[in-house]
Amino acid sequence: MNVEAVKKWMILFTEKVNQNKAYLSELDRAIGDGDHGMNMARGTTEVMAALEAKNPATVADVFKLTGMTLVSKVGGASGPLYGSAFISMAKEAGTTDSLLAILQAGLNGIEKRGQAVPGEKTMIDTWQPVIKALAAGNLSEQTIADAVAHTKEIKATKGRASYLGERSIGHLDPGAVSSGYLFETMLEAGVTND
Amino acid sequence: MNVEAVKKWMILFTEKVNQNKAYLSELDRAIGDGDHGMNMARGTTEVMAALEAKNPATVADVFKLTGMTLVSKVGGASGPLYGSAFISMAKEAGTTDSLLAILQAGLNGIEKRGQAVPGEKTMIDTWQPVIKALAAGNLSEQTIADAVAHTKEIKATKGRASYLGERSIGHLDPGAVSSGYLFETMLEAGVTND
Amino acid sequence: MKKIINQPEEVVNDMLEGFVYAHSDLIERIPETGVIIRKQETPHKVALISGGGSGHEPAHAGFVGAGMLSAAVCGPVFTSPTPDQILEAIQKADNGAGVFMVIKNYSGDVMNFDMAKELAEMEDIAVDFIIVDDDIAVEDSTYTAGKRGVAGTVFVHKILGAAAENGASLTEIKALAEKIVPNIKTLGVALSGATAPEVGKPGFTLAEDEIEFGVGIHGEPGYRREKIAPSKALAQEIVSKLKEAFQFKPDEHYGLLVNGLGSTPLMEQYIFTNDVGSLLAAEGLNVDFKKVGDFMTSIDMAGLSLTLIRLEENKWLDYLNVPTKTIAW
Amino acid sequence: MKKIINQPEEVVNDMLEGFVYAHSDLIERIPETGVIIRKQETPHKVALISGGGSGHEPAHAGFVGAGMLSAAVCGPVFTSPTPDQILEAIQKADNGAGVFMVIKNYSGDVMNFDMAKELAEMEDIAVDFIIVDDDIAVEDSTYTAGKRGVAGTVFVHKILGAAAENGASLTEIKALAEKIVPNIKTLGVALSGATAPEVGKPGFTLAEDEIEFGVGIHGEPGYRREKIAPSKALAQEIVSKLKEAFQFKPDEHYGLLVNGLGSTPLMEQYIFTNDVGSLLAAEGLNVDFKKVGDFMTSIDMAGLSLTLIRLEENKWLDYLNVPTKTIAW
Ligand SMILES: Nc1ncnc2c1ncn2[C@@H]1O[C@H](COP(=O)(O)OP(=O)(O)O)[C@@H](O)[C@H]1O
Ligand SMILES: Nc1ncnc2c1ncn2[C@@H]1O[C@H](COP(=O)(O)OP(=O)(O)O)[C@@H](O)[C@H]1O
Ligand SMILES: [Mg+2]
Ligand SMILES: [Mg+2]
Ligand SMILES: [Mg+2]
Ligand SMILES: [Mg+2]
Repeated sequence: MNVEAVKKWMILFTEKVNQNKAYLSELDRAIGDGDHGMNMARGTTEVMAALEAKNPATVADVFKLTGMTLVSKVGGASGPLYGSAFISMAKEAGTTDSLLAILQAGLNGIEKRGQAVPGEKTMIDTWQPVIKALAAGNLSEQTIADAVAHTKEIKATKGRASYLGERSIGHLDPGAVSSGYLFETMLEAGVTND
Repeated sequence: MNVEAVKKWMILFTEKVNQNKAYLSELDRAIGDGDHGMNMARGTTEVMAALEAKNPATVADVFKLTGMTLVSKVGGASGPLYGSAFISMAKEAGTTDSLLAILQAGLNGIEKRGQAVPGEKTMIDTWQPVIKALAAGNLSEQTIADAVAHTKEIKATKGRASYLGERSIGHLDPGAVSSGYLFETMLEAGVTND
Repeated sequence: MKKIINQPEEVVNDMLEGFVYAHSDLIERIPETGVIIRKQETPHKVALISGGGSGHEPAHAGFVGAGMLSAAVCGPVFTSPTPDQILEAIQKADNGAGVFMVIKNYSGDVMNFDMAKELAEMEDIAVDFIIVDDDIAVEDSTYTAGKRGVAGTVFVHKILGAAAENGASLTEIKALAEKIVPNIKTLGVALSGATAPEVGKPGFTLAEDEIEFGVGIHGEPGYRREKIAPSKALAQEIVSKLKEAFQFKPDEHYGLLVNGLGSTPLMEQYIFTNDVGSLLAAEGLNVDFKKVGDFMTSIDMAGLSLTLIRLEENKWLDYLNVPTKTIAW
Repeated sequence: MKKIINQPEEVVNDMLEGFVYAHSDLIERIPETGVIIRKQETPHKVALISGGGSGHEPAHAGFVGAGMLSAAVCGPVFTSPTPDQILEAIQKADNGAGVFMVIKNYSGDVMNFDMAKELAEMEDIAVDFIIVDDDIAVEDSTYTAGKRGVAGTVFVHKILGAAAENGASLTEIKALAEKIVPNIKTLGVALSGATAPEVGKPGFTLAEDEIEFGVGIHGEPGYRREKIAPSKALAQEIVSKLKEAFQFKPDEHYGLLVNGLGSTPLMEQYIFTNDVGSLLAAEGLNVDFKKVGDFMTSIDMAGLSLTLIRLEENKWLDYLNVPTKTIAW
């Protein structure tokens, strides 16, 4: 995996999050507490600053710095979750170059931290189908968009949205949407399995 | 002076105050704290109950019971003022039968209690012209109405309305209006100087 | 009007019942009255009483207890209590050393407490009083009702309460009161009017972007309406008016009270306190005592007031600092 | 949005600065963090820490002091603090006897405190914790995030704080925590939504005649919206739900906390308390401890919550009653 592509990925992700900050918060206002855009924008902006300041040399180091920064700057639920994902990805990137294995490690990190499984209307419902498609060799913007859109139909059982019960149905999950940005920009940046 | 006429006066005054409770409070909301109607209605209703329960035999006793009841049931500024008026009137009624002397004693009680003089936009600006007209032998509904209406033009320098300064001009003084009711019902009840 | 109440005419009674239920360890209610009195009175000390209309909670009942008030007389909402109620408080609170009344400068309060004093004196109870007029929003003049009594009254309760607990005589308390009151000044800003339950609508209304400086605690109007500004700017306006009134001199010693008017969250009160602190520091003043929270409210009014007390004597600071056994200090 | 603030992004920092300015005798801020820590820590005792998003003032910083918390970690408004901030609090508060964390049951809080615990353990600091989930508005089930942690958390701070001050070990505090938390239950009712300064509009809106039962302290939705009803009826609904949850038995002993959510005046809180008191008396319960006021708010939300704790042991009541040196208890 190319370290420059990975850095570009982080830059594009930050841009995408910041462009959609208000939208992400609006989604969170509907079924959470309205801060997901603010949280992610604050965190990714700090990631940019950290990457520029430290200019890490390896893919593992980029992921590690990203993960540590997100953990210490985001807070809320998404901070430890995205943070754990990237820290797990860093560990995996130390021993393999496989994007699939790295993303799977990230998902494991999220699941371990949040004690959630697919189908609970969380960011996991973006990560899991994306990894499945990547494994099957058919990951595309469309598969990502489909996964994100599907969270509308799910009833939340984890995170703040779970307090809404049935009323959470019909709304996109904000974390699933921000995770959609993560994978879209991964494709844009040309970070691929080979 | 006839004790039955005086009792009738108190009944008519109570009725008038209760009919105009909302109006008096509305006047007070504009330049005070919006409770003059409530205060006077509470007080006069208690006066009615006290007069019925104790059925005082003399004019002095009617005034005394009225004054004591107002003092202990109204509160605010108007309670001690109306209370002092009636208590002073009771004292005077013990020694004279002259309505003029009795009302003048009432006004003195108000002035002493409130440390106010005519022209400060208070109930005094009803009492003083009424007494003057009574002395001159030309007290009528019209002279009462004129006195009350005139408070619109005065700038308040006593009571809550004084905090408004210039902005108090253009509003009737609630206490002057309720005192207007007092003298209108005095005429209606046939309480006269002779 | 959206309020957690039952009958609007019963709010004061219901509230006092709840108050007594919650704090029966410290206070009790004289039956059939609006008087809240402390359970254990220190013997042979001057009794300190205060009161006024209700709607200023925790004032005044929240300050009844060792080191502050002996009793509080709670009138109807925004309406002075009657002399007979005040007399009850005087009679029950008196320990033989006399009763001192702290009265806020409102025509109604002044007249009712004054009548109660006359009644008490007829029963040979020694009664003296002070009239608190800390609100600098209102011009003082012999031709007006004078400045109003607002949040600074709480400092008067605290200092005189400590002195009384300390054994000061009625004459000494009167002398102390006359010294401290001219050194206490307050100015407030409202973001919304207060709604008295029986009235059912706010005493005044402000637009969504409007504030009013100098309002009283019963919805009396202030001296200026303007667009909402940042906390720093509000602090600037209020501190500059207090500066003028006190004629600040560097190195003077002050105490401050940031007082929420009822529905303003602590978050805002502390932000404002921070801005006030910077301004007072820039004036070279020593702020030796600070208090932040809801002390003298105006039902559900949004906004706050700033009170400063110039600490001319060290003793006053000691009196402010000595612990109390009250619900709300 | 009409608020006394400066930059919306700076509210937490400005507020903490004001807090430290006002209470420098009791607490200090660890520089560059959101951690408020007590100045004089009792040596060799277990350090008790808590925290979460800001916007719940006086929680949690107002409960830092002798007899309650050692430190409070204040995150952004309604957003859990990060593990590094919590770690700072753990490191500074630890006296060698270990650190106990009181965590409200929100996914974010649980995860961030959990990560901090992992980090602290890497530094050989003994850390344990309890998750408070007192809000009975939310159904508990292994398939959900579970009940939320709300105002009842303040009882946990008080009881564990008193035990820690008393010299209880980390293991003893953990055991005590596990006993009390299932005996603490809360239910709230909102009259309006809360407006977080950076969001600029209320988390939800209610019509002029509408209320919502069971809301959380971050604007999480409740279980029912209905027309505003008298205080008695609100008390009836809430007490009946608590009755069901506790399965009240006559002669049991309880403590109660009526908690204002931010902009509800004390007048309403005491009226409600009075109604609750009558209902609990009718159930034949002994209410041995009562507290009324703003303890765990939701910025400027109007409404209140009722917390009950079943006092299974006398010791718990003693712990509730022992005095503290804190700003807000
Ligand atoms: N237990 C969990 N497992 C996985 N994802 C979760 C979990 N809890 C919450 N999330 C995700 O976090 C998102 C909310 O993040 P954010 O709004 O930043 O935090 P908070 O809920 O603390 O305000 C949700 O949309 C969801 O995707
Ligand atoms: N010092 C005073 N002398 C005479 N009348 C006064 C004085 N102060 C107030 N008033 C009268 O009292 C009226 C207000 O009474 P009310 O609203 O019942 O009491 P409060 O002002 O305490 O709410 C005023 O309209 C005025 O007529
Ligand atoms: Mg959120
Ligand atoms: Mg009035
Ligand atoms: Mg009044
Ligand atoms: Mg959040």
